Amino acid sequence: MPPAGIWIDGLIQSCAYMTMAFGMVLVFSILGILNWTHGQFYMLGAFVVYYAITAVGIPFPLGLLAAGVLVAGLSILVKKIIIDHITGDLYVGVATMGLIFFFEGAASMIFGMQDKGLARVLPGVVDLGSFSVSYQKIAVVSFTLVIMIILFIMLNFTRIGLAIRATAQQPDAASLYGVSVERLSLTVMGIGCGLAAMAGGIIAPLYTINPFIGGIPMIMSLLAIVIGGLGSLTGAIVGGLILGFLNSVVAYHLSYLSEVVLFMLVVIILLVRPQGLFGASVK
Amino acid sequence: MSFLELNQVTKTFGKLAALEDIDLQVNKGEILGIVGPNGSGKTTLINIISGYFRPTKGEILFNGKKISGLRPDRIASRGIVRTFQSNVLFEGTTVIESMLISAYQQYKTNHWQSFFNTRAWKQENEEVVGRVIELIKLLDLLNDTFLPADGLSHGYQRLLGIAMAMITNPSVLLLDEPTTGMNHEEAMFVVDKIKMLREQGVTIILIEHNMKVLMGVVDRVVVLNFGTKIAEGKPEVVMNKQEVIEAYLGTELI
Amino acid sequence: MMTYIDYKDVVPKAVIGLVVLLILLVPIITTNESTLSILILSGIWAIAVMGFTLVLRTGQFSLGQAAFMAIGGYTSAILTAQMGWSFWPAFLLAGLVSGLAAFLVGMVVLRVGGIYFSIITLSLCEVIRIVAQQWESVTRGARGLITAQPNPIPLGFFEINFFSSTVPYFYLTVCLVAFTALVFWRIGESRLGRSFAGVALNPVLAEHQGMYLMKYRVIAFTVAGVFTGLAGSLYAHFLTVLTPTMLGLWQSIQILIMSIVGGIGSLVGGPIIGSILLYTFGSYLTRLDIYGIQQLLFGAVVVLVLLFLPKGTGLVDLWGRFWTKVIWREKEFEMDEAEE
Amino acid sequence: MKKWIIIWAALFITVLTFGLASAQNEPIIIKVGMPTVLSGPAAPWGQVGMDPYHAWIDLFNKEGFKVGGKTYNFKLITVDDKNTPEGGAAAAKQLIYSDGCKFLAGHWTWNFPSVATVANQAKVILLTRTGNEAVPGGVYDPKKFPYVVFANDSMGQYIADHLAIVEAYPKYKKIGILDCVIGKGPAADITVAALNKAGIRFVQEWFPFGTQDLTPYITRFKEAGCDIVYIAGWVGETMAFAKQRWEMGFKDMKVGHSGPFVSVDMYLAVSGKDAAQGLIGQYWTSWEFKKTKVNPKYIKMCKEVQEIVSKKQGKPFNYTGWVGWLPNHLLILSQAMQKAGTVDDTDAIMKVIRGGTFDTTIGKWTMSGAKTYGSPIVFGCPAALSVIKGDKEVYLSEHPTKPLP
Repeated sequence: MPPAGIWIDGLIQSCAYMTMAFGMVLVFSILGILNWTHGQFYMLGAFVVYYAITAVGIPFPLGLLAAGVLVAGLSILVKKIIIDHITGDLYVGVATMGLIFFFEGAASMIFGMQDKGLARVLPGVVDLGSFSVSYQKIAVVSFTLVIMIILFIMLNFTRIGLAIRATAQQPDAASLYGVSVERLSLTVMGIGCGLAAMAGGIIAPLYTINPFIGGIPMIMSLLAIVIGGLGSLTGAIVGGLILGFLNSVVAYHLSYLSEVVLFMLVVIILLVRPQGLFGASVK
Repeated sequence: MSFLELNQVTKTFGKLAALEDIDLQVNKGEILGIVGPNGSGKTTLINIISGYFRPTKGEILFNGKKISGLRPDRIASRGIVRTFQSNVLFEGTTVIESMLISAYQQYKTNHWQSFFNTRAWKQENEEVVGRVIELIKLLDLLNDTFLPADGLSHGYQRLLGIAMAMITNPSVLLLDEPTTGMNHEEAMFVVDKIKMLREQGVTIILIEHNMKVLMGVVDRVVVLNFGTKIAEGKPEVVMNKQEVIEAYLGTELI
Repeated sequence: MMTYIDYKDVVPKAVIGLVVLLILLVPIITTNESTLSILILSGIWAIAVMGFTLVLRTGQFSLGQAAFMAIGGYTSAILTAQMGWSFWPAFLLAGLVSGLAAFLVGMVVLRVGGIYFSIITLSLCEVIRIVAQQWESVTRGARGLITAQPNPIPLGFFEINFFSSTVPYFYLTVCLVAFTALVFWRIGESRLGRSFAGVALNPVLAEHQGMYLMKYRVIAFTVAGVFTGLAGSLYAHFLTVLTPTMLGLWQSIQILIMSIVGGIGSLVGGPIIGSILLYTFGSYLTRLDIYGIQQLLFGAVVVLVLLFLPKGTGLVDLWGRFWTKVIWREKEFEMDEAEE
Repeated sequence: MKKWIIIWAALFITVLTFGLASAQNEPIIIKVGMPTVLSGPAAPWGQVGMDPYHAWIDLFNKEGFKVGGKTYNFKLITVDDKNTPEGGAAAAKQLIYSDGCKFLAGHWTWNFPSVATVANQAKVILLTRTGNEAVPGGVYDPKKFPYVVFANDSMGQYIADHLAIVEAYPKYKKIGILDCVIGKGPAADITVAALNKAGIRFVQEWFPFGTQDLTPYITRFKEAGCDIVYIAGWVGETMAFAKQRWEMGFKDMKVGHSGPFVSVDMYLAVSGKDAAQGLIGQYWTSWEFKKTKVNPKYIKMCKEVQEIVSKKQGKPFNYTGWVGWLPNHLLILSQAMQKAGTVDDTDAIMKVIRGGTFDTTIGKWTMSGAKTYGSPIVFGCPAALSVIKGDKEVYLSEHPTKPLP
C-alpha cells in the first residue's frame, strides 16, 4: 500500500485533470469539436493569475476568477473569429492545433520563456504526523469541489444548464429551452475554456509557469475524456480520477514505467470498449 | 424451396423482443410488402436480413445457404442490398460519383488491373458508366447527374439511394420505407419507379408504414405487430383481417 | 466532408513537366547544401504526408504516422549500425517491416473509428517511442543509433558517393517521392482509391453496398505504412542519427498539419506542396532570433490557410486556381455530353 | 548629361577609396555559427546565454586578435535548431553553406550528433559542449569525427559533481540521482559503473518526460534512505522537487541539479523561499574558484559582461553558465589560429588544437588528444558547486576534473 502522501498526490492530479477534462468534454459535446488548444488556455490562465498577483497585486481567489473570465473571453473570440469560419470537425481540429503554436509563441514573446513561480501564494503546510499537506494542495481540492458543485447545480437547475445537457444528448434540443444554439455554444466555449484557465491558475502555484506547460495537461485530459467516453460528463470525471491516481500510485510502484502503463491502458480500454467507459454505445 | 427464407428469427435487445419467431418466405421475382405500425419491428427485420444485426435465434437462408451471421458486406455481395429509411448518402459527392462508388464493388476486373490501367479495366469502366447512365435515366435523375447529391430534393435523394443499391446488381432489394415524408404524388412517383425496377428482374422487399402506397405494387404482404407476424397474403385479403385492423386501430389505415 | 479534385486535368501537362524538370535540375542550379537539405527533408516528409492522406481517404485520422517512420528508421538503423548490413537491403526491409507492422496493427485497431482511432494511434506512437527508449540493447536507448551511409555505387567512369555530398540523396529522395506519387496517384485513380471515398464518407452505407470496410482501411494503412517506413529509413540515414525523441507525437501532428494545409483534395499534389512550403517556411523561421515568433508565425499561417482555403482544399487549390477556375467535374460533364 | 555621369563617377570613386582605406584598418570578421535552441520548451536554455555571449564577444573584439599582422574579430550567428537532430543538421547546414561559417561553436542540446556529422563532412571545426559515450547521442570516434572538439567531458563532469557534493557533505547517507527517462541509456551502464568505482552510495530513479508532480519519486527516494537528491539538468523539475519535498515534510533532504542556477529569484519564486534554501547548483563563475587558477584578465572580462548584461536587461544578471562554454571555445579558437598562423585552414588549426595547451576562463587546459573516453579531444572544467543561501548564490565546494582511469 502506498503511503498517504501518494494518495493525496493522486487526488491533486485527479482534480487538475478532472477540471480540464470536464471543460473539454463540455466543448466537445456541444460544439462537436475537439479543442486541442485547451492546454494553452490552461497555460494562459496560469499566466493571468501570476500577473494578477505579482504585477497588479489582487488577491489569489480574485486572480483566479479573472483568469477564468479573461480566458473565457479569449476563447469566445477564438470561436467567433476562427472556429465559426471553418467548416468540418477535422479542419477545426487542425486549426486548434495551429493555435497551439500560435499561443505558445505569443506567450513566449509576451511573458518570456523562463520559469515563473507563485510559491508565495498560500505558503505553509499542515503537519499531520507522518505526512504533511500544503495549503496550496488543500486549495486545489477545495476549489475543485466548489467548481464541481457549481457545475452540478448549473447543469441540473438552470435553464442554460438543462439546455446544455439536452443538447449534449441531442444536437438541436437547445431550442426547446428557448436558448439559441449560437448563444449556447458561445457559453459552453467560455465555460469550458474558463475551466481550463482556472485549472491552470489553481495548479500554477504548485508547479512552475512557462509558455509550454499546457502540453502535458492537454494530452492527459484528452486521454481522460477518451477513456471516460467522449461526450460523457461522468466519463470525464472518472477518466480524470483514473489518470490522476495512475500517475501517482503506479509511478510510486513502477517509477517511469507508469508512462507505458498509461498508454497501454488507453489502447486496451479503447479496443475492448471503443466508445470509452461511459460513452453511449455506437450501435 | 423459396428464394429467401427466414426460419424462426428472433431478435432481442436486452429483455425486449423486437422480433419473435418470424418465418418468412420470399419468392423469386416478387414484390413483397412488409407493413406494420410504428415499432412493430419492420426496420429491425431489414437490419437483420441485411446483416446490420445478428439474429438472436433462428436462421436466414438465401438460395438455400445460410446468410445469418454474415457481415453486411458479405450479404450485400451475395446480392441482398438494402436502402435506408433516412436519406443516407455519401455526403459531398455528386450523383454520378455516388453511383460509381457503389458500382466499383461489382467489377469483374481486379484491383491490379485497375491499378495498372489495363485495357480490360478501361473497357469495363466504360460499360459500367453506360449502365450507370442508363439507370440514372430510368430513375429520372439525368438532369442532376453532376449535381451534389445532398442538394437533391427529398424524393430524388430516395431515388438516388435506390439507384445506388440497384447499380450493385442485387437479386434482392430491401427498400426501407422509400416514401416516408412525401406527399401522395411524390410517393406514387417513387412507387412507379419501383415497379419499373421489377422489370429488371429483381426481387423486392418493400417495407412500408403507409398501406395505401403498397396496394398497387406488391404481390404479397406481411403484417407485423409487436415483433410477430400477424398476417400474410394478398394485400386486399390481408387488409380486411380483423387482427390487422386492430393493430392499426387508432392509426391511419388506408 | 471532402471533395476530391484531380488536378492533373486542370494544370497543363507542360507546366507539370517543367516543374519536374526544374526539380531535377536543382542540384545544378544551386549547390548550396543547406537548400538541398531542406528540399530533401521536405521530400521525406512529403512521403509520410502522402501516406497520412491516403489513410485519411478511408476516413481514418491517424495520429501515429510518425511511429511508422520510426519503425522504418529503426529497422534500417539497427540493421546497418548493429548488424553491419549495407544500406540498400536495409532500406527495402525497413519498408517491409513497417508495412507489416501497419498491417498487423491495422487489423486490430482499424475497426475502431473516428477520434478513438486517432487516440489509439497516438498512444501506439508514444508506446513505440518508449520502446525505442527502453530497449537499450537493440536501439541504444536515448544515445541513439548512428546510421551508416549507403555504399558508393560505381558507375564505370564515376561513382555515386553518398558521403561526400547531398546530391545523391537528393536524387534518391526525388526518385522515392516520384515512385510514391506514382503509386498513390494510381491508387487514387483506380477502383480501390475511389472506393475509399465510400468508406470514408459513409461507412454504414458503404458496408451495405458490399464494401468490406476493414479490407479498404487495412490496404490503405498498410500501403501508407510501407512508404512511410521507407521515408523513415531515408530520414534516419540522411540525418545519420536516430534517437527516440525524433519521431513522436509532435512529428505526427506536423504530418497532419502539412497534409491539411497542403490540401487533401489531391493525394499527391497537396502533400507535396504542403510539406515543401511548410517545411521551407519553418526552416526560414529558424533564422529569426525574436524568441517565440517562430511558433507564432507558424501557427498563424496554419490557421490562415484553414480560414481562407477551407474544407481541406489547402494550398494545392491555389495552384489549381492559378491555372483555371474550371474544376474537373464541369469539364467531365461537357465531355460526357459530347459523347452522347 | 555627361556632367552628371562624371560627378557620379567621382563620388563613387571617392566613396570606394575611403571605404577601402577604412577597410584596411577594420578588423576582419570571422563568422562563428551557433546552432542553438531558440524555440520550444527548451528555448530558455538557449535564450539565457545570448546576451552574455554577445556582450563577451563585443568585449573580446575591442582588442581582437592578430594573425599574420592582421586583426581579426569574431561574429556570432545563431540559428534555431528546434532541439531536434533534424533541426540541428538544418541549422548547421544553413550556417556552413549559406552563411559561410568555417567554425561552429555550441549546440548545447543533446541532439548534436547530426551537427557533428554535418560539420565533419564540411571540414568545419565544431567546438561543442559535451562529449562522450555517456552523453545521449554520443558520437565520438576520433577517427570518424576528426573536426569535433569537446568543451568538457560530461561524464567526468558528472562524476566530479558528485564527488564535489561528497566533499561538501561528507556525512551523507545516500545520494539519489533523478533524471528524465528520455535521457536514460547512458547512466544505465557507464555512469553506474563509474559512480560505483568512485565509491559513491547512490540510488537512481527516472521520471517520464513532462512530469511536474514528483511526489512518487520523492517518496521512493525517502524510502531508499537518500538524504541528497541530485537531478540531472532539469531545472523546472528540480524546483518542483525542492518545493514538493518541503511540503511533504522531508525538510532535511538536500536537493541539487547539474547545471548552473539560471537566476536565484526564479528558484525562490517557484520553490518558495524556505524550500529553496540549500539548493545545490553548478558554479562556473571563475572569479571564485579556489583550486583552479584563472588568468585575472578573463575574470575581469567576465565580471564586466555580467554588469553589461545586467544593465541591458535592467535586472541583476547572475547566471554564470555561459562562462564555461562559448568564451572558452573562442579563446581556444583564437589561440589556435595564432599558433597555426592561419584563419581558414581548418586542418592546420585542428592539428594545433590536438594536444595543445590553451588559456581559458576556467584555467589552463591541455587538450588531451585522442586518448580519452573515445572522444577525439577533451578538455575538462572543474566541478564547482554553489548553494542558495538567503537570496544569494554562494560557493559550496569544488572538485577538479581528472581523466578517469
